[in-house]
Amino acid sequence: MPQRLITALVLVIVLLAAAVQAGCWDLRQAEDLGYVMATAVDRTPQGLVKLLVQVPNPRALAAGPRGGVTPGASISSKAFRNYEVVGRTIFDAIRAAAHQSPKRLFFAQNRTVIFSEDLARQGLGDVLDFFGRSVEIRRRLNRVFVAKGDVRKILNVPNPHGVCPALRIDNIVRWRGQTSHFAAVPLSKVLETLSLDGQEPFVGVIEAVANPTATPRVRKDLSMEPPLTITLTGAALFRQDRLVGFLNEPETRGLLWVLNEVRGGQLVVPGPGGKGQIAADIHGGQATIKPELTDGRIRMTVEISVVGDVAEAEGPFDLSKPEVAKEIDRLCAAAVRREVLAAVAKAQEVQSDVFGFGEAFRRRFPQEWKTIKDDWPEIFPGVEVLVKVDAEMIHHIGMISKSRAISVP
Amino acid sequence: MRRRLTKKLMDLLARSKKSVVQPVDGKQDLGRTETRVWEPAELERIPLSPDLQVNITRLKEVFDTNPDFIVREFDIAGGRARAALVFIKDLVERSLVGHNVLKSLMLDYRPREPNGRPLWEDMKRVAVTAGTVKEITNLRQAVEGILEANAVLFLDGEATGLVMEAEGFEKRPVGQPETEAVVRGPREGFVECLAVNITMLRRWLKSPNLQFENMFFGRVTRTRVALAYIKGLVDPGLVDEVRRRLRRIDIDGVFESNYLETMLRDSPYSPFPQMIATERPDKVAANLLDGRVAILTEGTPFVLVLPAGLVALMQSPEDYYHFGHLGSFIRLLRWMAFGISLLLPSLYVAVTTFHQEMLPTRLLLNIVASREGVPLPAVLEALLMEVAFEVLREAGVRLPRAIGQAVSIVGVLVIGDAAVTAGLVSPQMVIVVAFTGITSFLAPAFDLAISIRLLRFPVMLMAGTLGLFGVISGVLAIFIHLAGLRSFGVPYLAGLVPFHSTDWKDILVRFPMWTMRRRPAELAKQNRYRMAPNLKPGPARDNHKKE
Amino acid sequence: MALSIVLVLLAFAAMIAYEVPRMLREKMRRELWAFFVLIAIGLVLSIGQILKLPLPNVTRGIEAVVRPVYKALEAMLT
Amino acid sequence: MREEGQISAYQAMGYQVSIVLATAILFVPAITAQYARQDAWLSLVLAYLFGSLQVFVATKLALKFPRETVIQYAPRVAGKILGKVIGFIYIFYFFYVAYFVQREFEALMSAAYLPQTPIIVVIIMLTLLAAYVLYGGLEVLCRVNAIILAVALFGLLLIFLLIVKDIEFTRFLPFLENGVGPVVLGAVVPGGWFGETAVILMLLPFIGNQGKTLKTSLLAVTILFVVMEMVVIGAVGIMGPNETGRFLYPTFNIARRVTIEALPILERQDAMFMMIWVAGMLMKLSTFFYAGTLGLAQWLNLRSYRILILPAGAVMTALGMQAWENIVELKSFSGEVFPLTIIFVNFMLTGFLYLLTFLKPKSLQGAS
Repeated sequence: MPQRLITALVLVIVLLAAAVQAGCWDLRQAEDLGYVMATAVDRTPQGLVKLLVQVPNPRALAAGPRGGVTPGASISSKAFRNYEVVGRTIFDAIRAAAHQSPKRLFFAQNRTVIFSEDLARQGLGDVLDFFGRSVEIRRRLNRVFVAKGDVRKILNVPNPHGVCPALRIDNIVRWRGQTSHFAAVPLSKVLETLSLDGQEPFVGVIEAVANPTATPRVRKDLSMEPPLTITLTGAALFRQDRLVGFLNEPETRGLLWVLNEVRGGQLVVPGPGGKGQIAADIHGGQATIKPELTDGRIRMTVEISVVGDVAEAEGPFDLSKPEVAKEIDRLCAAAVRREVLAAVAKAQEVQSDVFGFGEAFRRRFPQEWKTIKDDWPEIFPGVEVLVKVDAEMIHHIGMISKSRAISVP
Repeated sequence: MRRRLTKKLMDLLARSKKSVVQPVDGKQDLGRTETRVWEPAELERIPLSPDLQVNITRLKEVFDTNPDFIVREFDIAGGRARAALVFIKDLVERSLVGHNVLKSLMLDYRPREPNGRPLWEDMKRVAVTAGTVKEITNLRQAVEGILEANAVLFLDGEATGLVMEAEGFEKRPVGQPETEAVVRGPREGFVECLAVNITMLRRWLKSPNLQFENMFFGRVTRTRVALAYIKGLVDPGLVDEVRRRLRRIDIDGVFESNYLETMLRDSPYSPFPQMIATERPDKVAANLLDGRVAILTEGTPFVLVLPAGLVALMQSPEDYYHFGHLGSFIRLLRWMAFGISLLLPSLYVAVTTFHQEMLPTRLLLNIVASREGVPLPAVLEALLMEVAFEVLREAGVRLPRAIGQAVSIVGVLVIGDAAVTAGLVSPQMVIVVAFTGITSFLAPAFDLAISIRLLRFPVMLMAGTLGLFGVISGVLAIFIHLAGLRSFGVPYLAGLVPFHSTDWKDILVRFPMWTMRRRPAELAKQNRYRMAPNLKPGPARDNHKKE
Repeated sequence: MALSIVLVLLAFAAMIAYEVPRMLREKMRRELWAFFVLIAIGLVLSIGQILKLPLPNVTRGIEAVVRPVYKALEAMLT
Repeated sequence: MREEGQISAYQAMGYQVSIVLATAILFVPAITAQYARQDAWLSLVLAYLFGSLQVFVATKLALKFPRETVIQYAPRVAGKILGKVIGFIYIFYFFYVAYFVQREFEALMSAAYLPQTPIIVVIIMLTLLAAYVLYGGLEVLCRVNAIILAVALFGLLLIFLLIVKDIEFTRFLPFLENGVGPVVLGAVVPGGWFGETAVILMLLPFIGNQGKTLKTSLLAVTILFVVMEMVVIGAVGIMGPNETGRFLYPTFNIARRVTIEALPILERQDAMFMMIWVAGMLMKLSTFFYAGTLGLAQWLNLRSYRILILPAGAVMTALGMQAWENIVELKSFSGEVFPLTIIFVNFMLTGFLYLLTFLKPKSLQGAS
């Protein structure tokens, strides 16, 4: 038995020797990687891929109050680096970045993918393959955006709350339920929608706008307010993989209503009787699409039920009265309906079925769908869309029932 | 029974070693003075002689020049007969020898004549006031009697001797168990003296069914070992198996129960303990009640309890002394600590060097930031830190308590902090290693903690070469090993696999006492129930009947 | 390549060292035969692969027989 | 020769479940969804019926010879030469599945976790672990399996619970869009896989309470069916049939999707899935490796199968390395060739033997 044990040990040592000899395989130290936090893709006029990746600089983080001889503590360094590289494909560009980056770029922590408007208008298909194929890219965690304006500017706005702008985008997305006025579509959703015949993808829109609170620049100081600020706004509509148009903020919410993606938001409607205004806090909605086929005409009925609260009531009304409550419900329902119809109108205008009406139709009428499948983009603009909204906005009305306007005589 | 067993054992011992000396025939060897070695079997073949002088000379020859070997010759019954008392000076209680034997024989004893009784019989019945006496007939018994701290009495004209209990040497008093302290529960621990330990067990289990079997191990040390079990609860096959394995042992010395443990194990190369070593009598008593067998060894407070699987090793007597919920909580904590202390450094290494995607972004950046400037790869850092930790721990244990504390303070606070500040190690690694070290203290069986400490290193190496795949391979290898392991025929993972639903009441959590009616399924083949059914307490439910 | 061959040889040597002494001791002749036949097959296959020799591929053989059957099934059902 | 261990019918059921689960869970959703699309769940129902039939026949046959494995009684049933040939086909089948498992294992490992590590290292690691199990024998195999299966089923359930909120049931509409044909075609692969439970042919003589074997075997297929339904419904319901069909490993992708916004620590924990799956693959490999080695030892009338473990493992690994050049070949093989081959052995060959026992009742003598 001992001699068998020794043989087994020899075997293990041989294996270990082989392992050491062959190198470290997949071992890579955490600090040797450059964690890409945001990836932006553009196309040069020559048709090459221009890639911009954002990598945080941990050395800037390490310069905390640790004392001692922490290397790098004395050098004040920028919290992130942006690398811009050009290549024939995305992968080519990433590897081209190796000429500049001291760390191997690592994409598993990436959460933001931004395409330039130009590229999106030319079509995403070619570049999306990398994002779908790569093991490092997390389809579900990445949010896809189209940039209005220069991507470089957007990704260079300092983030006073965190390490880099990418994390700021991530956090804005996290609180999207505050307005539901912009889309934040996961990469997985885009890819899945692209694989469907009766639905077109849409993505969020990102933009750098002037910061009204920017401090006049005196000297280079980290604590100053930057001149630009990042904002997410609206949605970009695609036909197949090509950008064809944008939705503004209320229209975006109109789209999100149909897709059951509204997590919350504000709804401002004129008060009952046309006096004052009511601001409601949406809690969520539930929508169903019912396709109908009568005499060769396709009609979609979208039924939405909305639940929410009154957050503000500026005007002389008494919310404790049931009829006032009913009126508010009706007004809110109308507002939601307007949003949805505006979105439908815009989508039909650019022939982009982002709502998945085609899919809904296919599920209900599979045989008929086969005949119209190829003509769907032409048929879609002519589809009649009915929107029925049932709003129930008075769950809570806050701490007071009557507005101050009438409580003071 | 006991004597037969001992004799058999000694025979075995003797046979195994080839006797080099010719058997000695009584008288012709009287004059020999050269040094020679006496084998037990040889001594056994020499009967006691009726001639007192022959016996004395032979014993003197056996004990040779030992200065503490005392032969006290005296006359009894007013000079009617010569007698001798033989003992080793410092092993016996002098007042006992003086009072029970010498005084009573020399001064008080007046043989009542003629009552038809030979002097020897009369003397034994009237004059010897020692409690335990035993008659012997050969030299070996005499020698062994003397060495076991007895006094041996010879009477001229009698071919028998009388071994009288006179033990009297210093023993450590019963104190708190050093390695297994409890908050609530009995505070006495075993000591080095076997007799005291047996007494303790007797006090815990006042049943005639509690059986002890005496054995002696060590050709030279002749260490007394007691096998303890409860008849009717224990599986007789198990006791036979233990006896059979014990009989095989032929060694020159046994100083600690581990000498026996290493020779009794089912799987000698396994790093896992296959018996419980404990110094708590309550734990031993409770395990005997579960149908286990205990081996008590003279000279060590650590008693072996067997068979023991992983489940039994994770149980601590305190689980049952506390309120059930707390007991369960501690038990759960312990299993968790078991996992953590085996895997935490490996998981940390695997995640930070292979699976960076698994960490939340902020945590990852945090780790990266603190690892900037650390010169070693994470695997080596972890290995080094673990080694350093083991060094500190060992130093702390060996040093006197006061210095030990100073060492741990210097080691942990000063060195650790300085290493982090100097950028040699990352603070996260210090946390990981320190926490791992602390969790390993939660194992109720020290042996188990040791095996985990040892296994941590190969798993860490695997993590460093193959990442989480390496970790899971290591864990699976350990699992396969444990699944194949047996302790005295009982599967090591009994309860978990092979699955016994009744045992689960006492594995991850401790169920209330009244639900644990059955003894462990693999142990108690007979007499399975511990208690009467329906013992669940509560307010009286049959009040209405009393009216 | 050379290293791979050395490693393969070492691995097979370790297998032989691990199993054969016991078989010799217990005079398991049949077992020894089976053992060495398997070792030989294993050696030929692994060295052949390292050197990229054109060895017969059993799996390909199975595939050649079964794939047409599947294609027929597929055509039938779709 | 005899293996000394003894197991219970429920432990055997544990194997039957885990050997199919480990590989089927990765490949079946994609292959089935490719053909049957949103009706993949229906394909599974057909596959379940077919699998039950296979395991029923296999168990019935095995129960006629309660003391022997199929290798031992095949010569008596089918005649000396033909019986030995059939025995050899079974043995080859066991190794064939085993090296297929090795390569499947390697395929995902190197694609998703260890792209730079030489694949042979990963394969050898798993094979050595399997060899270690085999040295322990059948009892060790069944104990390890019990733990792993419990953990694996729990893990799968957890993943399923975490993603169930994303399932859209509208994805399963329309029902039977392209008729029954594709559904049947989609059932071939899982049906073949379910038939792997016929490994009971090798395990039966070591089962203590054989009376229950038929029941537990059918129960094993049922458990498999439920779990596979869970996975397929999860995959198709979340990603839609098109995407499911496009993935190499849809289940792995589902595991990667687990996100909870309130608990970001739970994101990207697919490596945990990997760990459970490695354990499952180990069980599958060990079982077939065991069946093959034991069968070979019996076929050659050897005294112990243990001496064959290492050389047989080496041959198996070499065959596996030789068989497929890359993942594309492997996937096409696993979808189009592999199921038919195992159906041939598990259904046709076993059924043939079963029929022969009626034609030659003499062969049953001495079996009890």
